[in-house]
Amino acid sequence: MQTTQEEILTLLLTPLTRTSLGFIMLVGLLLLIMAGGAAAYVYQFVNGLSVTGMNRPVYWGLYIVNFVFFIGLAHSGTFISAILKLVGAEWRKPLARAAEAITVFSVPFGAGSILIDLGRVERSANVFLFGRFESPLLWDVTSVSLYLFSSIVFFYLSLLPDIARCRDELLDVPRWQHQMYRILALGWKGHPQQYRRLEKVLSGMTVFMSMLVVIVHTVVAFVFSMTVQPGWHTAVMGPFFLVGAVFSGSGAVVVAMALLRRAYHLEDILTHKHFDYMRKLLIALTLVWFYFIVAEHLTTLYGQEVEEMHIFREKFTGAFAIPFWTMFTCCFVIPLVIFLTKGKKSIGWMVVAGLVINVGMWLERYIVIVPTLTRPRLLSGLTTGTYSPTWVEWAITAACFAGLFLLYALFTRFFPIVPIWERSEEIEALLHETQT
Amino acid sequence: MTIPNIFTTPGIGGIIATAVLLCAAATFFGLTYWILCGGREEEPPWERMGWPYKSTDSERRFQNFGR
Amino acid sequence: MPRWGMVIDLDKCTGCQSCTAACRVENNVPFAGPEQAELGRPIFYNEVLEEEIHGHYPFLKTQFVPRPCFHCENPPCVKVCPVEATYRDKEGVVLMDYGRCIGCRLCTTACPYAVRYFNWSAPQFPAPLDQALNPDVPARPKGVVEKCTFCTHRLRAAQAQAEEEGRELSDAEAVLLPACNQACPASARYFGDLENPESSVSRLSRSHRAFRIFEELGTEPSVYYLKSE
Amino acid sequence: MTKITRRDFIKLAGISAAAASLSSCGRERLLSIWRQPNGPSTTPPSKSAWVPTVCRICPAGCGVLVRVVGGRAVNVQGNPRHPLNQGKVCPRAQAALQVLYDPDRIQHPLRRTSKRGEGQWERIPWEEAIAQVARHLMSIRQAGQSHTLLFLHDAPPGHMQELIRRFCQAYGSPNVVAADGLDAERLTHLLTQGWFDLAAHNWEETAYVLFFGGSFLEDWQPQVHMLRAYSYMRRGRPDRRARMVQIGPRFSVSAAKADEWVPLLPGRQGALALGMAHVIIRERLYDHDFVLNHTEGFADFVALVQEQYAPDKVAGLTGVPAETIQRLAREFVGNRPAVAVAGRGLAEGTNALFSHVAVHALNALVGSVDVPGGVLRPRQPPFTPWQPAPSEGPSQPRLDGAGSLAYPLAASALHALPERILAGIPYAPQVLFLYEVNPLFEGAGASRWRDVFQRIPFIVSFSSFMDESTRYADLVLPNHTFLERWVDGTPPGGLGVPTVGVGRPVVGPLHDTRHTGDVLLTLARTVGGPLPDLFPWRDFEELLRFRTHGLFEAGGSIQTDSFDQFWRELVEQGTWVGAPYTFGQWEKVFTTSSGRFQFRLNQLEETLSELGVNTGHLGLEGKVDVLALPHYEPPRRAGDESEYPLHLVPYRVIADAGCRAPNAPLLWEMYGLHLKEMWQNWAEIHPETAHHLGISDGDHIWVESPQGRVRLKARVYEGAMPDAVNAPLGGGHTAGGRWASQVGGGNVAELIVPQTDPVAGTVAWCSTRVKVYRT
Repeated sequence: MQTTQEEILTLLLTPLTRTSLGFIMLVGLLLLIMAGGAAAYVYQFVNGLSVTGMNRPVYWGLYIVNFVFFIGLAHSGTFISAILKLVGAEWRKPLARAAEAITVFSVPFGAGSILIDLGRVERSANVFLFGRFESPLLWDVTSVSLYLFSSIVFFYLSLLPDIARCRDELLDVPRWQHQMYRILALGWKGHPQQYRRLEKVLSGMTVFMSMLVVIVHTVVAFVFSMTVQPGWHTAVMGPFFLVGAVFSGSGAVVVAMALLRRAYHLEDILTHKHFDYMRKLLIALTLVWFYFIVAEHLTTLYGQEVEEMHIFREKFTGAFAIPFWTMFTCCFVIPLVIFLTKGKKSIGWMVVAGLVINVGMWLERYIVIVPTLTRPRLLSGLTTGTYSPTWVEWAITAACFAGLFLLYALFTRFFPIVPIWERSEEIEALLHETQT
Repeated sequence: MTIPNIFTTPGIGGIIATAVLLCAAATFFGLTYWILCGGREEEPPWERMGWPYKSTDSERRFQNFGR
Repeated sequence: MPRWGMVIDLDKCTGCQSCTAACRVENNVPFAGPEQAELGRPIFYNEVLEEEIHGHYPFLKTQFVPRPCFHCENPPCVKVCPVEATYRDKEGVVLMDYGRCIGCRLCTTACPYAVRYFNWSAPQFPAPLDQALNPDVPARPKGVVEKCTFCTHRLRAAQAQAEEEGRELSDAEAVLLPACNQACPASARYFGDLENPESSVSRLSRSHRAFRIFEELGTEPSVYYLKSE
Repeated sequence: MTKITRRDFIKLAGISAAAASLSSCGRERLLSIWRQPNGPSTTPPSKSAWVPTVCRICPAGCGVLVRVVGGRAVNVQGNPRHPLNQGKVCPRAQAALQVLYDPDRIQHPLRRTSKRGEGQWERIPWEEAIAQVARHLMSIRQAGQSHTLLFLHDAPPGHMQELIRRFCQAYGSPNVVAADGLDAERLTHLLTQGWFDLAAHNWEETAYVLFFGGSFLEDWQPQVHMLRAYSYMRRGRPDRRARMVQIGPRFSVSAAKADEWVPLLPGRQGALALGMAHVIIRERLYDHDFVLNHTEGFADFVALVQEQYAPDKVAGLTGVPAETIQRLAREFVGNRPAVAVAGRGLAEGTNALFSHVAVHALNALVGSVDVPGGVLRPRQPPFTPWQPAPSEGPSQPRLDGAGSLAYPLAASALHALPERILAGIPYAPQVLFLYEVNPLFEGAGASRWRDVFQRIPFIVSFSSFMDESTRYADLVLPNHTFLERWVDGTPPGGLGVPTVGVGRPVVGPLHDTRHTGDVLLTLARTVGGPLPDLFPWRDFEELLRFRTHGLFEAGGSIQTDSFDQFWRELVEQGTWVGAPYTFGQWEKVFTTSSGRFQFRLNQLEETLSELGVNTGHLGLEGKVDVLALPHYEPPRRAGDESEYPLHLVPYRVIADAGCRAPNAPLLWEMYGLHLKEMWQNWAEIHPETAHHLGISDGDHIWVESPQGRVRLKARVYEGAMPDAVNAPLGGGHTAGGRWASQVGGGNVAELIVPQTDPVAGTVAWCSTRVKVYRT
């Protein structure tokens, strides 16, 4: 049965008015983890990176893995809202904000991971003072910060009318919260003209954002593929990273959807239908991912180039066999099985799939980065060529994830996680009639 | 200053990055302002941006879908 | 404008590691200590690599390969440095600017020869060991990358002196300029100007025994090796 | 053009950024003395002086130049003037700075305040310390017990050694025991050629070298000279590339660099050499002229060799295929000048002397004695002779039994001491002096020296480091490190030409330490008796001036009018070189009674009969008739084969500087190039053996001998013989400094069962059997 605007409105706005005990505990826990991470970082800053498991030749470790992973995760939002909007998939609408939120909140931790990895973070300004554009790192700096910037704006604009709505509807919330709404609403009046312009800008930005998504993650891949190192120096890196990104992103969206649905009783808004769309989308992505991994490794295997094969063997049968095959199972086998069987009916299973995919994708980043580093072309007997992260790295990693969750939780607590205005027939109609 | 130098000279890269971000900032600010201006040409600019913050019943009526 | 290069005769090399030691003393390279060494973090601008022992007992063969930085003409490390903390100076020596390096370690991962080292922690010279530090070479802070400099400080000094005396730096002077060359008991190492066809390095680099490591990568190393035969 | 402006741009940037970095972490201020704002490109060279001196870390005594800036020694390089190393140095010399500036050095005299070895000390003034020693010496002397002074030293050839000898002689003690284990080679030359010294080699001309035993590129005297010789023989002479064969138990660096590696268990060199001799003689390939004109006892030798050492039989004894023996023999005579060299390392077993003799016999066969490219007799520098110190009172036997029934021909038998002292034979030592020696660590079966020390009432150590032995001393009179003191050195072996290195203090003493030479001179003056007259010199420098006067008279490389001028020049150049080597001075080369090369070792026979020693008494298997000929004396092995199936092969790596630089991190960080080990002692095991024992690379294992067991890191290594375990001496300190004691793995010397060569008195490093098992 079709629920009325009233019900939907109350449904969406009530969560913003009360704080459950569970929520407070969650926030507390996340803050605790983050505090741990912060402590670990201070320790690292004082003693230098020697407190990590990194060494020669494994000059990069978890931090860079996290960087790539978070940036990848970020692509969910833009993909769902921007690209699907381009292809006019209407079903995306209620999902859009949940997804974009992931983007906005995970990019900062991606960028942050780089800073954490720096040997002399206090000199990071040098990147602007003396930046050389020849360095892939600078392409990263530019594209990632631009990406962060524009996705925030994109997110904020699409949020604007609903903030105004909160400002006007939620009069019994604490004063500071209401003040916040008032300020953020920028005096939005919901004038038809405003709606029209908003629509224009948003659809304009979707195009821009879609391109940016492609660029950003390709550039992230370039950091590796621009070097001549075996296992990295391949053109497939860019596209593969991109697909991987969207893949893990979409997985994350499923999880987010399910959580919100449960937490804020959005059963009627985020329906099985939506999950089914996501399922179909994910099936496609799983297959594309498989296609890429085969393409990449078959090329290596067939070419039999000595140095490349060292890495290849390390991955398939050597020191990295376990993470590699776990990664393969998590990214391909398990998800596909779930999507084709249990996933059809059960949201629970979809969540499982979503989580497993992200575990798998995190492992993939690890598998891409570390093995190549452990086996440099010119072997030195004095190097162990092994890498085992220390508690410092794990603590900081945990803190990054905690931070992501925290921001997300806080956001959902104070803002409607499902767009209201985009759903209201009046505005639809209004926009429609004025266009004709 | 040749083309390659643009890529290899320290500083220029930083300038490019900064420029890109500033342009983006300007554009985004412009767009936002333009949106908010929608149908409010009569109001003074700062009010279009929502200063001072206040909400009036008139707008609420429009938004309340005949509540 | 000279282009400095090195030639190392693998047939002469006796694997005595005098070069390694001399380099560490000359360049204030800190020792790592057992724990850090265990983790693979010691710094050797000039490490004596050993080819994996091949053949079957008792007919075994191996080879010792002293490995400085190769100071490539087309250095992958310089390309990727975001702040030009590493650069190839006008005489072809790839150097570091410790004051600017942000420690992103993109260069260390980009170098196919793994000759670039990172200061994982602040170098330690427990007093009075710090008294032995070479005044001509800056001590590195923690968190920056460092590498073989072809003993550029010695090079500058020699050039400055030659200039004072109003002459060019002679090949004879250049050959033993870097600390590693000077120490090498087997006289297996040569240093000099590759641009000058008369210099010993360029003559040797044209010998039929000469080869460079990973030519195929197109990095154009300035260090040539002479194979046994 | 843009590039240059860019450089300037960078400098500015560098400074600002460095400033930031400075403020950021205080730790870096540690380095602030030499902090430069920018990369190497902008650092100005500093004004500095290069002070010549002699490297005293190993006995070779290379000439070095030490760079001094503002009173700091900051660099060490070879002294181009010194003929031994000609401007080159080995890693050990590079460690000199870390010896000088070692934070764990002993900084002032110490007196023990707790039980021995517990490490409780009190600082005492020098005068008091010396007075205490003097009191002891005087009281002993008055009791007519002068001979109970035992002076252990490993002083390299030079005037510290001379002074120590002279001091003891004058004081009246025969017990100066030197620790360098090279007497087997010296004795070989004594018996065959009539002089007691290491041989020099004319590598410049050598075309073929057989290295028996030790690793010539890692453990040789003098090392740098050998390294230079190697590259010269390989590439120094266009179209005359020398061929080298390393015969020994380990695929060492030398074996890797040689043209061929012939695996051979220690103690079997003699057999192989004689097998080759057999082939050479049978095929009449030997140098007839030389044999005819310059040797004696050849006939007996031929008879013995022909009868006993046919290649097939030798193949049985050595495990080296008969074909290989024949091929090597033919190569040896085919590429003259060819030299056979017995290792100066730890290669020896209980048959050290006879192995050396057999190997040296090969040189005689091909006439490679005192010919270009052959074995030379080093000429000694013409120092001003000092009148001999008459030792008063009845002459007493030596504690170590050298020159007595026990070790007829030995000069000193360090490793025989513990046994004899513990048994109280022939008498109990009352005072022990330790100079540059650390028996508690380096001695065979090291820990048993602890009991020896307990038996000695008064122990004085002159060590600069609180090493294992010094910890057991009662009194420590720390020596200067060699960069702080007057030093001299005459290279052991190596060059034919007389060579002297002299060095002045490079930097002022860092701590309240004293030149042991000065201390001994002070003691001599204090102890009284004949000593003050025998030691008229104020200090060691004066002593050097006195002795080097002879060099001035001889002229050589420094020609001056006055001695003062000469001395100034000598100190300025750091080295003196005598007249070039002249070949064919047979009266100098063969100082035997016959004036020929002795195939028949008359002197051995005579000595034995004088002392009335029968071969059985010495535990020699050689029958009386063959005893005095180069023959194969089967090595005695400690440990029952069934229980201890493997042979222990200890060896030294080039980065092992022994007790003179135990605490140099520089060296420990390049300790095991071959095995890629740093800061770690290891044991090499052949893959198959390891497989049988279920040991895999990197495991921690116990290596156990009848003497004891130590824990080592197992390294599965193709280059180990299947029935041998190779392990380096050097690591495993429990004292000596923070870095020395951080090196992992036990002390391999603990495993060595102290057996000695019955004639030469040298310790048999390689005659111990072991078993190996996982921890």
